Amino acid sequence: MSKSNSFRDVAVVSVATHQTKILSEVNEVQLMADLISKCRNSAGVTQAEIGFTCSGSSDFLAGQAFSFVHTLDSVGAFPPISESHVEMDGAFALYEAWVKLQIGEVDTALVYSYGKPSAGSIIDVLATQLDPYYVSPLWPDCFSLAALQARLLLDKGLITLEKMAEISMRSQKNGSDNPNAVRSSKDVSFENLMNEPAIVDPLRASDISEIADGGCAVILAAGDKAKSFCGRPAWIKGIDHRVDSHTLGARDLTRSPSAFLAAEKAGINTDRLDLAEIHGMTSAQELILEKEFDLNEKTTVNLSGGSLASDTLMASGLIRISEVASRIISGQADRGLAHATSGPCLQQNLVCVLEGE
Amino acid sequence: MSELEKPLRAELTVEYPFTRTTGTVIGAFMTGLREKRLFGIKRSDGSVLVPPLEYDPVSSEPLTEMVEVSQSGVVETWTWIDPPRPQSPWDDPHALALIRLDGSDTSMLHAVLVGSPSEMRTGMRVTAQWKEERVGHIADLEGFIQETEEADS
Amino acid sequence: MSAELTAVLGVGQTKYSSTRGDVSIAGLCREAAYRALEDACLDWKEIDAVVIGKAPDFFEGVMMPELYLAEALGAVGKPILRVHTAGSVGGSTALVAASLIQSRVHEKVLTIGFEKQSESNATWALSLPQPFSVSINAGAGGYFSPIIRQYMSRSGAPELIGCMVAFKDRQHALKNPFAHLHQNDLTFEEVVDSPMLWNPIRYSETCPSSDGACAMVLGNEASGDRAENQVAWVHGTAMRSESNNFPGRDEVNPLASRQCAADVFRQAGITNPLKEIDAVEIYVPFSWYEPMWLESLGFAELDQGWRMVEDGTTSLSGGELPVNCSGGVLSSNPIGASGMIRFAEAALQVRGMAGDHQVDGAKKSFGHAYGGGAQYFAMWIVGAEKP
Amino acid sequence: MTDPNSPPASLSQEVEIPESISGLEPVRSVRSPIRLVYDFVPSPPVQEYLRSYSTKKILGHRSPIDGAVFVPPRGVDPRHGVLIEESVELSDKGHVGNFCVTHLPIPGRDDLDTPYVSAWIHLDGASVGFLGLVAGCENDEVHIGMRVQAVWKEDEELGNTAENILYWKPTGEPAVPIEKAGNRAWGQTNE
Repeated sequence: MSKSNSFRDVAVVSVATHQTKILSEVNEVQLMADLISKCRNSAGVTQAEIGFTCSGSSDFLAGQAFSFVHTLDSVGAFPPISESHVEMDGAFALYEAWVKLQIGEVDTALVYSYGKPSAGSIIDVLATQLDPYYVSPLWPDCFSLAALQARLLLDKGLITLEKMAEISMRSQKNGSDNPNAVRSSKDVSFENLMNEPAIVDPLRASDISEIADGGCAVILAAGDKAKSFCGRPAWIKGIDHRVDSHTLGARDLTRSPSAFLAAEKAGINTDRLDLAEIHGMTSAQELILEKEFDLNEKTTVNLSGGSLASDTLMASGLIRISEVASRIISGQADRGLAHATSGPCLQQNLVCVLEGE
Repeated sequence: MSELEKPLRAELTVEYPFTRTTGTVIGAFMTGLREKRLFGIKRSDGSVLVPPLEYDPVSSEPLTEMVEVSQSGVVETWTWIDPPRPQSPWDDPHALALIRLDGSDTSMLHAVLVGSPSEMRTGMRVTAQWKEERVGHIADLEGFIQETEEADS
Repeated sequence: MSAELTAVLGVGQTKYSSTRGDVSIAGLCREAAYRALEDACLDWKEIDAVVIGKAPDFFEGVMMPELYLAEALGAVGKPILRVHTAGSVGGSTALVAASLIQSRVHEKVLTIGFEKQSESNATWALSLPQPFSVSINAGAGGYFSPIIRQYMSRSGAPELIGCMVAFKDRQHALKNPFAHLHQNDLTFEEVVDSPMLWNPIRYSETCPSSDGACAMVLGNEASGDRAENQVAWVHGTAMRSESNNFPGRDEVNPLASRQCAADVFRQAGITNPLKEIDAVEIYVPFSWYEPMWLESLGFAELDQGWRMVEDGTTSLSGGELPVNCSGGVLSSNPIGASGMIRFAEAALQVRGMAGDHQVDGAKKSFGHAYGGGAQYFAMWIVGAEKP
Repeated sequence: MTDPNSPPASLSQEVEIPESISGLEPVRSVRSPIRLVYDFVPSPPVQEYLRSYSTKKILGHRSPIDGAVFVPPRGVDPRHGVLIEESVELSDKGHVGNFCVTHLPIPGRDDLDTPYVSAWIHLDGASVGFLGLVAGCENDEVHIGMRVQAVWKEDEELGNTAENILYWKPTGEPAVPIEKAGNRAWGQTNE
């Protein structure tokens, strides 16, 4: 987003999230109907009062073409709604809704996304995301690609196995306060983490994200509308996303230039950042991101446990936003950064800066 | 759980025999593989991109000057694959690596065929090993093997 | 606060055909993107963001292909969004791109829709049999044929109206060098005699399966003012969706379609669409959808749309409201691009750049796409003058 | 006007193919098959619906908002986005809301002789239609509003599947008037 422009005040006013190892009691449609209802009820709005709806999901993940058409049932789309869908993480659906609110014709938006990776093999599914001529036919899995990245960082001395274990420990400890965390532990020990064998060399099981089913719904509102829905809205002070080259061999995998650029454009200002929810597939990726965002000790990172504790493909990024927003809404924090990523080795990144009043 | 309460479930298989047309640049690289040759393409600053794309991976400008590169190079980073994914070209555990071929300024993803991770190290020199039957596919390259002393000299 | 005026600065299309065997997926997209950039007299550096749309990823077997295509489309270091709203996606994609300008977030945006259906088989990709469900519905034709039957019964339209639409659109396609189907010797009798697939839908009344891409460069008011070529100004944009198969649903004339049309005409200040719109590009994958949408959109009275087909109103040869002068979806159907082609062709008409299929002096035109079970709608109105 | 068959100016420079392969038949395409396996588990209401077929029962889902009955159960009312928990048993009789005479074979159904009639069956007590095969009469006798009844498999062949219904056959009862047939009927009776 361009700094020369002044943007309309838009805030997250309500969030609802659910993650679990395997979603079995309900399907995605029922899960989202429940989360969307909770979200609307907590803001006190009906679907008729919502000016724009946008969702994110993946046909490949669901194993069904046009899978999002079924999930429209969960919104209750009659009378008809003004609506769009991105085949991206819900964080990007939130970006589209934020853009729509900037036009000024509508004041309220519903955003949601979901994923049920337990239904298939996420590592085979994600292999189809790679260059279809040179890379995808080799079926490299997402964690192996992240392992190539981690080894580069280790070999260059940019991170250590100890630093990675500290990130994993942070995730497991923080996750123990988060009902949506699938992998968490209050008393995880550093020594145990260090002693784990590498499962995708050099990554240990605790270094890679814990795959979970789930979904997230968020309501955005502009200006006075936001204040009427919520005592302390989480205002979006900046939001931006950028992409890097897909060609892994032509990129410096120790960096994520698109994450850096998105943070700069979103105006993160690390001197006034209480918390950050960052989205990485591995502990090593979290370390890359902390460096790209230049986070310091003032900022508490991944209080939820982050995606290492519960990673729901297509929703993890939106969940990072909801985690920051809910802590601002509750008064627990004043200003936070939420981050979403997509693609191999942190190829695409979105940064959203949220602030209470 | 009784049989009656057990949830109904079924395997859903999504299967397609994709045939991808390559265009000139990717087609030439694949033709090279069939002929046991490796090609890259020159970027505007003279550096060489392997495998070649029709466009610059940063500026998006078209690239047209293809050049042959060495079949040997250096492992820039690696991980260990065990077991290989069912659809991958490999049946045995192997390393997956980014390999920078001599004459190339970027690296390509492929396998290094060694018996155990203890035989792998960043910076090791490797050389291409070809399949007998080649059709013009990225897996015509069986993988890379450790370069022998003779090849070094 | 009002929306920033938005202009179509450039349009680019590929030749549509059953197999574009000469290009990669990236090559196909770049052909359309470069044509749009060249039409807009811009290069990659001047583009702020990219919005890409396509139908199910299963068509090409590349999940979220915007990631692989980022550098092919000049997006490195920039924002790229990927839209998927079923068959309406090409239209929705253009509207998301327009929203980036209207909101003043960006000044110049490249938008592109594509499909390379030849990489697999469309019927498979669309009809993955789901476990535990009775598989008896053959593709989109099987879904839409009952709805067409209901329209015929409701309106009392003569049986051959669908064939007239198909014949007209194939004639129009002969004037569009980009169109997939160029059936020079096709006769009306051949359309009528073509095999029945999903009664009442004949083979010749269905769309082909195509490879292709369509791109546009959209810009803000200042870039529209500076453009060397004539631009098209956006007068209205609207999207609507409704659920499927619920009690009381009018499948022939869905409320989402009517409300979407009412919204876009209101924005453009149009009260009599038939008189005020000069050219129409609507999404007609099965011929009967031309009269059905003409009614739903308000170009015709209810149950009377077929009369406009019968009396030649919708023909480029002297009709009052030429519909699908490009040949429409019935002549070219790269699914993910099909909606954007409608939007782009509408822009070409008011720019006076539609070549042999130009409607003389077109000042305002209408672009339309729909998808799902006639559930997803995207529409825009563009004009030669600023709104 | 642009020539669709020549590349845009920016792409007009030809690729230089290295001499060592320039005379050879170039590779023009690559095959890259994809096979993904998913574990498909229907939602609990659909589980209940499928199981009920084994006792020749058809279950619907009644909306708490206005009593509209959906079949098969969707777990939610798609108009309002509210969860539905109440199941109701429906008749195995109904009418043809609409239909399609298909002349094409469809993948995985070699048993179907073309042309065949697929129809939206509106069960008595249901507020929406669901798909079924109509047989037991000539294809051209099928019409909107025609009354039909399920023809079930033999008892010993019944399973937890909607395929227990072989097809829908005409009952010979007077047809439902066209304006009362199909999904549209709901709006008329409730307005």
